[in-house]
Amino acid sequence: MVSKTRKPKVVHKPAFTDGAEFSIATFQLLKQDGTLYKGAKAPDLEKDQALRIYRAMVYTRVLDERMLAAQRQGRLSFYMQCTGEEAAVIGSTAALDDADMIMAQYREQGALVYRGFTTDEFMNQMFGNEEDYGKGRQMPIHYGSSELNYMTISSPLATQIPQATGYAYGQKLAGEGHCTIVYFGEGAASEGDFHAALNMAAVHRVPVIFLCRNNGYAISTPAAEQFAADGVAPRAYGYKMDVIRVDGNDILAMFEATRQARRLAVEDNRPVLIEAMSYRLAAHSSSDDPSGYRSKDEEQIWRDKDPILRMKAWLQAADWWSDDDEKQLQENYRREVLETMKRAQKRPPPPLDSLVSDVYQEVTPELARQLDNLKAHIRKYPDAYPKTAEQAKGGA
Amino acid sequence: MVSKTRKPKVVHKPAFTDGAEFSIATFQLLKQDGTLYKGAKAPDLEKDQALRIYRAMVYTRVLDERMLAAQRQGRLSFYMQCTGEEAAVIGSTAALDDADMIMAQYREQGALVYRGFTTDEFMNQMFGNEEDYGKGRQMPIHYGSSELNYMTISSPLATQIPQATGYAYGQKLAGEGHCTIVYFGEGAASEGDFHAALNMAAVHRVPVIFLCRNNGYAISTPAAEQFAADGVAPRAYGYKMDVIRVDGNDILAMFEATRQARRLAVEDNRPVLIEAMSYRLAAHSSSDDPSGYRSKDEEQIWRDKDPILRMKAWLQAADWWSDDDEKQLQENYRREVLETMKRAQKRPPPPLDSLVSDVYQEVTPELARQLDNLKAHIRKYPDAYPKTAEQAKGGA
Amino acid sequence: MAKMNMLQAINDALDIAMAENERVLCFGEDVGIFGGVFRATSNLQQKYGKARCFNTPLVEQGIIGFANGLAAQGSVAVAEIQFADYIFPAFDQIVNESAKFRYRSGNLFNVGGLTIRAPYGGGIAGGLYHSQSPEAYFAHTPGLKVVVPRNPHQAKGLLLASIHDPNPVLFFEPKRLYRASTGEVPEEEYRLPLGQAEVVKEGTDITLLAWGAQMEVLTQAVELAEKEGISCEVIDLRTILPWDVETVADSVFKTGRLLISHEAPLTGGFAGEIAATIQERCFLYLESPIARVTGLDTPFPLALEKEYLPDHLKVFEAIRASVEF
Amino acid sequence: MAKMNMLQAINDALDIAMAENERVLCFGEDVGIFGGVFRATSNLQQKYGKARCFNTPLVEQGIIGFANGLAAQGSVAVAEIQFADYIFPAFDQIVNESAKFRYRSGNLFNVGGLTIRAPYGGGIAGGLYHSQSPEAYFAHTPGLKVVVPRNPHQAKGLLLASIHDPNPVLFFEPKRLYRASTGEVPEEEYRLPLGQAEVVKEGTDITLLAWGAQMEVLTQAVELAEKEGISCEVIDLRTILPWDVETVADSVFKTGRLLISHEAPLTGGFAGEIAATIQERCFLYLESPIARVTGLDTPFPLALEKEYLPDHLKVFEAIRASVEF
Ligand SMILES: Cc1ncc(C[n+]2csc(CCOP(=O)(O)OP(=O)(O)O)c2C)c(N)n1
Ligand SMILES: Cc1ncc(C[n+]2csc(CCOP(=O)(O)OP(=O)(O)O)c2C)c(N)n1
Ligand SMILES: [Mg+2]
Ligand SMILES: [Mg+2]
Repeated sequence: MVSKTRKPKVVHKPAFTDGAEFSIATFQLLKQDGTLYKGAKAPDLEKDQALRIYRAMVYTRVLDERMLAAQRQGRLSFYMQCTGEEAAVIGSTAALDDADMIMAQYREQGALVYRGFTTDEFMNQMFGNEEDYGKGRQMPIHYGSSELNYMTISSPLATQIPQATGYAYGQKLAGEGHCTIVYFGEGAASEGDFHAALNMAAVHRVPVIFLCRNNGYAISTPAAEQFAADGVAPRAYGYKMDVIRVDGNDILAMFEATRQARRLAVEDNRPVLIEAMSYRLAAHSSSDDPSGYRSKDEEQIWRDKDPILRMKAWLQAADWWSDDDEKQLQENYRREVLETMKRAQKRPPPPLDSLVSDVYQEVTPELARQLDNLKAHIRKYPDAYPKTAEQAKGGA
Repeated sequence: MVSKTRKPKVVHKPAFTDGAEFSIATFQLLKQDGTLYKGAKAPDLEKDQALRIYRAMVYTRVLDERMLAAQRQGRLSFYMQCTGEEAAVIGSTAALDDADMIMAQYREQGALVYRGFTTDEFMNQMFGNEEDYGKGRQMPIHYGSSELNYMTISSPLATQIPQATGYAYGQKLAGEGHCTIVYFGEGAASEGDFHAALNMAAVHRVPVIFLCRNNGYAISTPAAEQFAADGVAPRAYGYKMDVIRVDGNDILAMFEATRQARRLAVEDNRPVLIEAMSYRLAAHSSSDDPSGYRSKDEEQIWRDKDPILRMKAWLQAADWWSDDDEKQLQENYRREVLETMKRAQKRPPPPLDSLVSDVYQEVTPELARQLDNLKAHIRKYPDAYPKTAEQAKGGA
Repeated sequence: MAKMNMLQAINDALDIAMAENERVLCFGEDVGIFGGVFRATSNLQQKYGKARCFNTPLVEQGIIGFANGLAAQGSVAVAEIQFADYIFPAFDQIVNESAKFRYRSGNLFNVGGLTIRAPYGGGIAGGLYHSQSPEAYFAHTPGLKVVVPRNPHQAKGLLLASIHDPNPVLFFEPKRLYRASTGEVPEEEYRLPLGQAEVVKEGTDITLLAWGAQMEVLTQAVELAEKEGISCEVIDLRTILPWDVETVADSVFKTGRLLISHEAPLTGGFAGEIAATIQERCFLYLESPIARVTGLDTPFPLALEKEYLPDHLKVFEAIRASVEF
Repeated sequence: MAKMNMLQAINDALDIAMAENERVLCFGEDVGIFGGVFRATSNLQQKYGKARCFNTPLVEQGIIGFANGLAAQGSVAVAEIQFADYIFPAFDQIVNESAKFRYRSGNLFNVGGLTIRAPYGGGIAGGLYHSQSPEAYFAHTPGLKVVVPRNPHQAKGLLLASIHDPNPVLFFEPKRLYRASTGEVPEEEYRLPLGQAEVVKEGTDITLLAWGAQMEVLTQAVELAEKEGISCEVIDLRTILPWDVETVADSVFKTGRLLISHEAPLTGGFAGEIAATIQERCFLYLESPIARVTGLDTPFPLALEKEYLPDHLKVFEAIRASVEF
């Protein structure tokens, strides 16, 4: 139906357009050398918060390096790095209220770091031990924290995007001024769930920020085989949603864009799409080897745009950070990660009963029966089930 | 990944846009009084084809009126009218090659009429008799014709859209210069399948024309509760797909836009989205009553834009059509529809064996067994299954 | 008590739930001002406002994705899928998300507040896509509850229980009974237990088990059977997942025979699960094979719907065959 | 003959099919230059070009929608879903479209050229979303064929048969055997029949039935059982839908006992269908209840995967219980 408020323009010669002329500019503030672009204005960022952000970035990098190494050593089954995308993730999270909900894809450990997830908490999840909140049920890196308002990661891609729209709708009704940010890759944005989520958010005016990490690849598939358009941003036009494209390696631009997006979302109930342009510097996951599908040269271009070095240069220009601080920080983090890893690895697995709990709020009679049978079986063959043989003894 | 061919524009102040400034104009040629807009050029349309189009439009209107009446009389279980959208459907189909594939939603009987589906064929489907190509398995109006390259209608909305992309990909590989047109409503365009279809078509450069009939409603849901954007057209920007918005009640504009779209699709492998702006003048279906969700006034606005009257005025201005012709045509069609309906209603239902055929290419042993059991059962209770009792006698 | 048809009973349940708790929301295609294509949500938008009862865009995966998020946030989401045949675009959100939300997070998060309503079943000349009974697709999914009512009284009590249940519930409504089934329904709130089958008639020779609209068919078959002196025990399973093995097994211990009937195709239907479980539990008590009377292993037809459906005559014949085995 | 692992056998089958018929296309997420995350499509793009072997955007419903259209057009579409756990967004396109395409059109149109490949199953520390065995979800859908191979030889022959079969086929590949299972495989083209189970070992005391990776588990259990003097007949069902009732029933007529094992959860799993059918067909021959050894009725776990899985010890215990009943 033709909108009633605006008289549609009419033409009498057929004109096709693919929208290419509406190309979306990229918002940047910070140069790689730590100085601002001409005409750029740094956001209000207190020293404390700036350092909180920076430390989270460095911690994330250290964690990623150490855990990949641990995976290579066979200590861990699987890992995924955020390397290269720390500013996109942490810059955006830092612009939110800590009570806002985060619904992430899987490469956003930086957001958790920023919110204060402890090394112990990371390790317990990755080693699926008895202290893992997720009770050892999901693969490494599927973190979650109700305390930190970070929804537990789910592997099926894009499912969290319409969920974020629904979550934010609930926040709007609750009227407490909170919003939801939802992270996803440019690959996941091809899923039908993405389309549903943006459309519903725009129609129902929901306080949600859609943050697309466009890192150039979905596993081996380059963005050019994912979509023909200039990135994901132009899709917002299709839903009449505010959109901004940001240099994802620019911590200041990410922070400022998200801060303003949050205001639109929370104060005006205008959902916003942010496309953070970056690059997945590491392999897709510890199971992947990118040498088969992209060049070292291409990687180098992006290594030269390292978001952490960029922020460090800015901090140093402001005299907020020294090389000594850096050395100290790195060392502390490395040590902390290694020591905590060792402790976490030694913790026992989750209890046998956790096999059947949380399927429903209460364990059903049928599940109780299945657990009993299992325990009896394990008692018969304790050697075959070394993780749980001891516990099964306790059984009926 | 940033496109390599075009240097992205960069800005240093955050700018959000919702694309509203890129409003899409509507292409129109023909005024309601049958004259052309200033500056408009009529497409090359020979008298023969113009009359073929017009007759198809009139036939469609007559069929719809008669069949709705038949439904009201209890002769038919269900019906859906195309009323008001005849130009959008027939104008676009007429611009294609008859060998191009049509994948429709359900309200595009006009396309079949134009291609030469006979009254008998319509009736056999609607009455689900033994001559129905679909063997009486689907509700009325789920037509299909392999001879006329019209894919059998499927009720689940939007599923045909990605199928059209795949079909057209096959046509492209076959290299015979054919394309696929896929029709759908503005409501169905909310489905995830729509998003997948357009994106894949653009990435793989597939000769497909996406024709959205924006008729203002999806059952009771007005377009304003379906999407916040200015129609469906701006979504094409998100996929870098050529798009044009057309006055769907303007037969000449629909024809010309589709003709050009077909050229883009077939010659340049550029998929195209056409948004035909129109209005569903009738109820959603024979089960619906629109008085609960829209006003008579609104309906009247669109009744005044009747696409058939508009084309008739144009034909008469060209001296290709007279009031006598009109009277004759209407009478003939009415008679034909009524007489054919009576015959079709009397034809017996599809054979009992058709219950289990076409599930697989061959009837499986298990299905043969189930059919045998059924026949034995019917033989026991012939009175309870009057349609098939006679046939069951033939059984083992 | 008031005389209601099933639609009125459902509407009444939704009304009560929304009145009682402002966090209860109802939404789906056409459920707003129009009240849904079957009018199950009539007047709810008028009464509770557009924020709590509203139309969604036409996208089932979005409706359930949205509902999952809303429920995770703590709202009570009652989502309508217009026909059960159209629930499949939301299959991933239901089977991979709703069902596993609590488990995968170790109970940090859950979508217990979610209820999905959908009209199901045949007998209305709907053909392939307005007739399906998809309960078995969901019954293979731990974490979900699946509920089907047989009449207005059950519909109200089970729907209220589903809305209040702290787990995601699929509530399939037998649409051919929407207006056809009427009965006395208490006006106040009440809840019927989930996970419990109901013995609706006692008997000694054979146990007949079904749910939803198929219960009516059993009743007609029982009339025929009892005329021949066969005493039937009739059970309404009511909750398909998790199902009440005890009640069914106890009955079969007594009768020694079991017949299960549903409209969905035979192969992979939920009757298979029940038969497999009961043959194990009641092996030494069974006097004849467990019988299944179901739809054919084909898509749902139209012209020959009557031939396809597991009607009372087919059930009656199967009862006889079982007793005479 | 050549020694191949299962991935090589699958790759070989695809290669043969593409070489033989230029209308055969392979596509899916990362299947292009990369050859798929498991490398099942290695070198196919290099050999047959980007038009015939290509990456798709990341959208399963689109992949299968596209594949349905392509098959309807007359192409032979071999679509890969990266993990069976991610097939659910395509559920509607498979269950409402692929399965019903021929039937609803009265055979005017069909998507018989469609084959969907997907790695399934546990044992690789994949947790909830890289371990599922969804065959039963599809086995309730007339119109589909569902095939699962147990080793490289079977994989090649069954995949070639699936590609050539004039019906849509879901081909689930046991990913934990991709590299672990090796064997002699003929280099030329050959096809193994769909819809036919295979008796892989004869025996007299009990029939053991499974498919895919679970066949290995049966073999281990049989070793234990035969040491105790229990003679086992072992059947690989191979095609889950439509399944070979005759071969299974014939075996049970002989042995009087049946055990079925699969990784998927018990409730609603395909073992239920088999048990229900066989208890009816072989009622008077059964000497003990039909046993099911399956995953628990929970999502797939990670840390306690070993405890969850129906391993050879659980199968062995169930054999013993059945024989001692
Ligand atoms: C529904 C679904 N399909 C496929 C996968 C397998 N998969 C995991 S990650 C991935 C690529 C995602 O790419 P993108 O969204 O760009 O995120 P990135 O990894 O680049 O951060 C794929 C295909 C999945 N997890 N879920
Ligand atoms: C997947 C699916 N969901 C819901 C329906 C029920 N339904 C049939 S038509 C319709 C409205 C379609 O509106 P639109 O696409 O705008 O087409 P129009 O009827 O206006 O031509 C709905 C919701 C369906 N057929 N399929
Ligand atoms: Mg990416
Ligand atoms: Mg419409």
